[in-house]
Amino acid sequence: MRYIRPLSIEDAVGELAKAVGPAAILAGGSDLLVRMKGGFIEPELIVDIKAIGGLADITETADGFRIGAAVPCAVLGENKAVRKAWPGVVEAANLIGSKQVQGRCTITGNLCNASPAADSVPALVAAGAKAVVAGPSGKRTIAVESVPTGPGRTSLAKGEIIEAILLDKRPVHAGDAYLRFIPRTEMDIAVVSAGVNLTLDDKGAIKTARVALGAAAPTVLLVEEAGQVLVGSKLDEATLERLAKICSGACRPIDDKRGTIEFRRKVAGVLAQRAAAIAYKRAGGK
Amino acid sequence: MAGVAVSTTINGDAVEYLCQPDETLLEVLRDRLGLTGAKEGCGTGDCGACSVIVDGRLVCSCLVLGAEAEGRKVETIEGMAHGDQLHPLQQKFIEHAALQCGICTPGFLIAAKDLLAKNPSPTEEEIRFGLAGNLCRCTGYDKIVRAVQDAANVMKGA
Amino acid sequence: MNFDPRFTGRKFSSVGTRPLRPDGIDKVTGRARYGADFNMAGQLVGRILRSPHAHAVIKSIDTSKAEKLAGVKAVITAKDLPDLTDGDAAMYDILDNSMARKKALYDGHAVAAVAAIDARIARQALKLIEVDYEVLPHVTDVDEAAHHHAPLINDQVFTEGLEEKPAKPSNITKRTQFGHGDVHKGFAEADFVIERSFKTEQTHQGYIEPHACVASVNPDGTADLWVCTQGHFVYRQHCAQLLGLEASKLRVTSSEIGGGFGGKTHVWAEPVALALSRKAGRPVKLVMTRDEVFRASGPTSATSIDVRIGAKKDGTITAAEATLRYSCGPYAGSWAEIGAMTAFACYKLENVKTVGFEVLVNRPKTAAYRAPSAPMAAFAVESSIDELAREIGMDAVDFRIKNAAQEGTRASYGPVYGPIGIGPTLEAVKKHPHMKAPLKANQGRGMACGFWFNFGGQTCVDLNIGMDGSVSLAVGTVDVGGSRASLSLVAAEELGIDYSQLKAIVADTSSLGYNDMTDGSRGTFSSSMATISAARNAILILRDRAAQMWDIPVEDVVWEKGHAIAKGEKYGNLSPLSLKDIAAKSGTTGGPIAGHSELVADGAGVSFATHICDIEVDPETGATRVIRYTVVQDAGKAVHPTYVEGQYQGGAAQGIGWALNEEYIYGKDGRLQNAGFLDYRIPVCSDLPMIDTQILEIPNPNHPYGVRGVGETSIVPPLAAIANAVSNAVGVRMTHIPMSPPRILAALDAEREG
Amino acid sequence: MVEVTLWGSLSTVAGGKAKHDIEAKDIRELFRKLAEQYPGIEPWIDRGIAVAIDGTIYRDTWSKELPEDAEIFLLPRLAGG
Repeated sequence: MRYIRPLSIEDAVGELAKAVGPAAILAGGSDLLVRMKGGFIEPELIVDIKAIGGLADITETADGFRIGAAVPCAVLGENKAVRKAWPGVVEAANLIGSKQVQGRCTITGNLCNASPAADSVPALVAAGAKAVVAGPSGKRTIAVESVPTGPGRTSLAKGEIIEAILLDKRPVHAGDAYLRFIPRTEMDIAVVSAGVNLTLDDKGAIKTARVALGAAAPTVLLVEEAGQVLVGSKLDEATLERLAKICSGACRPIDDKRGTIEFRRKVAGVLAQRAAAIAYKRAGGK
Repeated sequence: MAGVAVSTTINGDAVEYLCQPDETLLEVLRDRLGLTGAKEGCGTGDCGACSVIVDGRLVCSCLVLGAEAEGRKVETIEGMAHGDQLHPLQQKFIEHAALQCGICTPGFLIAAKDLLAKNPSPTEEEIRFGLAGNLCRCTGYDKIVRAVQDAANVMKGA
Repeated sequence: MNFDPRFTGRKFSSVGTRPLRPDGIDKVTGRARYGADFNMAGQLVGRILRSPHAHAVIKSIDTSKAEKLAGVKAVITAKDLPDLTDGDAAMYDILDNSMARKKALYDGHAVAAVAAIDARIARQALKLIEVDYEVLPHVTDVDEAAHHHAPLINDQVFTEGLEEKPAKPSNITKRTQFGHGDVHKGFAEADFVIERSFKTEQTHQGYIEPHACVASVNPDGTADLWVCTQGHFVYRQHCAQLLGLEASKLRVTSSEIGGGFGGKTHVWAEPVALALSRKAGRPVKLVMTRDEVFRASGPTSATSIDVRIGAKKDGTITAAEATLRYSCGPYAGSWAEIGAMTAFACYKLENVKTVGFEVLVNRPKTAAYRAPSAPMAAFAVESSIDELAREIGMDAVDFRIKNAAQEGTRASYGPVYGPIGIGPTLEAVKKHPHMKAPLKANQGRGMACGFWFNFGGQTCVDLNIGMDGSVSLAVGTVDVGGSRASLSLVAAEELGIDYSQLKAIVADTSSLGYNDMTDGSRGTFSSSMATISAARNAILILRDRAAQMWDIPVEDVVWEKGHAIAKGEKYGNLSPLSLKDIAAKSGTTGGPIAGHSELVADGAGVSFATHICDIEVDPETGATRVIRYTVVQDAGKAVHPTYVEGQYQGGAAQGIGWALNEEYIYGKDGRLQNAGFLDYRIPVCSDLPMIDTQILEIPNPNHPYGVRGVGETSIVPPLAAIANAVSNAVGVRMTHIPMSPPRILAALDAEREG
Repeated sequence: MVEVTLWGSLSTVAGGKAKHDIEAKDIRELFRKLAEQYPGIEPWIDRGIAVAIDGTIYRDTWSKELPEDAEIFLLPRLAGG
């Protein structure tokens, strides 16, 4: 087993590409070390990406924000500009684990761990976030929802690293929100969750909407129909009811130690309603 | 398996050690350096008993590799008191009986120290959510929350 | 020793105060040493290989590859722990649980172990051990296991306690029955009868410190064991018997214990560590992972309970009946028996009958968990009592007050009560401001009562007086939550000296006579009795030494407020001698001064509590939140009230966790799905409100200070108190614990759909 | 002579009778005489039986005297947490 701390993304990609045995990327380690402890993965190479220039930075660009892959969620939460523009994404990121885990975990890691219950992912998908992927054949930018392909599986090829997550600049009258259901008040994995991202027109009607559900299917679900039903509305009761129905219907959940199919279906709808109401209010809707 | 040579700072002292690439900081502290104040309650970041502060960030040392401590500043429970002067949190934990078995206490103290550093006047709710990453099975948390509240008051006055 | 344990009603100067605990600084600075904090020179790392099957015959184990791995110093299987139990069935079960002999009986059952120079090699070695299993059908549910078609876990088990020995083996090891009167007659007299069935899932004690020990066995048969335990003397007996060692040559030192709650009352991996050390010829440290703690230690019973209670219109209960089925894991136990004893203990009943069935399942061996078996029975009974009160149209508290047991009542488990606290706790609850606190929409208030026995048992204390007048107190009951502070207070009280003059320690097994373990709420009750006795013995010597110093008859010397006083006018010129004065001269008055005590602390009281809680339910998601919580409990005499409060609060919090979210979840394959703190959800800080406490003091007549045990009872009422609160908040009666959000939401939906 | 009451299950190995009159001065003698009369009780005594004398439970003090008019009740010896 080797532990390396490359200083450039090219070196990191090169090492990963030529690795013979299983290799693991280490940023926050809050998933990786747990999997190593449980004997689920025994990497021969651990590539610590935290020393790579720029990966620990949040930068505000003309197009929005670039959040480096090694930015801990606690640091993201302390960034006022991101918090103001994307409160739903930030609150989702800040729900991952405990304060202790917050000091380490990253949204990129959360995405690449490819758990259907990942907290930040539904919010990122609703936000239309993109991932910048560096690999042996150069860089590409992809929608975050195309990263996870199933529980624990991603579309990333050997040698590829996500180096940053991109969030768009916000228009006026925009808001997002994320809610999850957990049995306790902290420390749990989402039983089911919902992220909603809205923009409003000048009259307060919803102009665009994206709704994503977590822990409701093998990967995070972008429920396009749920977004469509919101467009044009001012979130009246009938719309909310339709939203819940669509979200519950879109779920393809399982029975497991965290919840039942019936529970997840029902609560997915409830959370979508509640998240939509918060996002609407944040966007300035009344 | 090649050992990793690490130079780091622990409780203000320069420390060097050699560790395995997959060895956690908790294992290094406990098994190599004899700093057994941080406890392993779960090894998966779910109990907070191994809490330490690395470069000003509260972390579970079971979720940090020993190799990652290179060039960092690590604070553990062993460095919390100043000489024979207990930290106000330590004093208040004893006064309020905020511990029964005491196994979670080092982790709680480190987490509470980090909480008060970032928020010197927390509400009860902020304390409760701020310490939610630390499990205690003995106290029901009541006396822990009171000890932190009292320590916060003392520290503000100081 | 002539020791009079009767309550004297004395006035206290130290007992009842709240000084700082003697082990506080060690525990806030990280210096206190727990099970895993100790190391020996040349120590190896021990690891255990565990069965991945719920039920399987172990056809063969090939350890040869593991033995050849460089760095491996010993590999053991059941062969290395031969059966020395000599017909002692309970010890055989402990042995088989430590290392499976013929069959693996649950997911996580130990089948082999290694000792290696480091953890990585030990882990690798486990992978090289080849176990050939023949997988058998399994059963994990208590009701399914009790069914006659269920896979048999042990074909030698024929239900005990039946009129005739059954013809066929069964998973039901024992039937027990308690009660008196005639329940048929009682139900015939009832105007209202409530009949309900309940289920509770299996929970774990959830101590934060995993089991850990360091074992060192020498070729001459002497050995040392450093271990976190609730009873190091008991561990010594167990290990000596299982390893064939002489008890007095095995020194067991109890480390600081990071929680036990009943889960550290018998050995698990300790015999394995000793056997590894014996084979390797080196010390072995064995620390369980959290996963192992959940899969292979601890848990309480899962239960299924039927309750029937009848009452007249005026609120008098005429009959009460319960059938209780408790899982024991794969070994016989007496868990339903305790449930059957405690179920109706709070009430004055003319006609009562309880029947318990002990049921084997392919789950870990059931261990005691704080007032073991009582919370589940109380959940069933106290939920039904609330329903009955509602049917009759009586207030829940008044209904209980009307039927509460009192001094002279025949307990449902048999004997007649002495002075007890159930009535006073109910009266205190009735008057408590909590009962008047406003409730909002979707919030409800519930209350419930709980009962638990207290234990006494064998106990030793040594009290040594230093030449400078300081006093050391060596006790043999492990300090699980501040007992060194309370026992120091008791010694200070008896000697009449200041608390700060004392230091209490927990002595190892070679330094003190045998002690039963810290269980059954006995730590402070028993060791305080022995401490009082030891102090009184020391005072006899102190008086004698003072008499020598004064050259007067010892009969003329009395002990008052920490001083020897010469009694009688003729001694008017003799100023009192302090303990310190006498100690300073001890070298020339007969040598060291000490007081010893070896006794059986019998006559423990019984303990009652009543809890109130307010719960808010989110009717759309089934989520619950505890808004307010109050514990009222009888302590007999609170020696250190702060730590008594701590016991009340801690028990309540564990009960809340059990009521709402904690449960063992097994898959269809019989494997445990949630062996970690992530998905075995114990309450976190933000889940709970402040937990208000009220200590009542109804003295135990059989303790000099009136002390009763306080450790366990507080876990008994919460399950029912919360179920009653949920019922009052949203109108659904939850009969399945934990009341997790999916269960509550399903119940609400069923109610809404009519 | 004292009157002793056995709990339900124990009475199944004592001729199905819950109440027994026994000439015994202390707990030790009581156990001995019960075992003489009902050999099936012996394993139960080995496993542990507690004796409630006027409501006070004795688990280990076999020298405890049994007053003539006392209420004596046998109980299983329990496990605690």
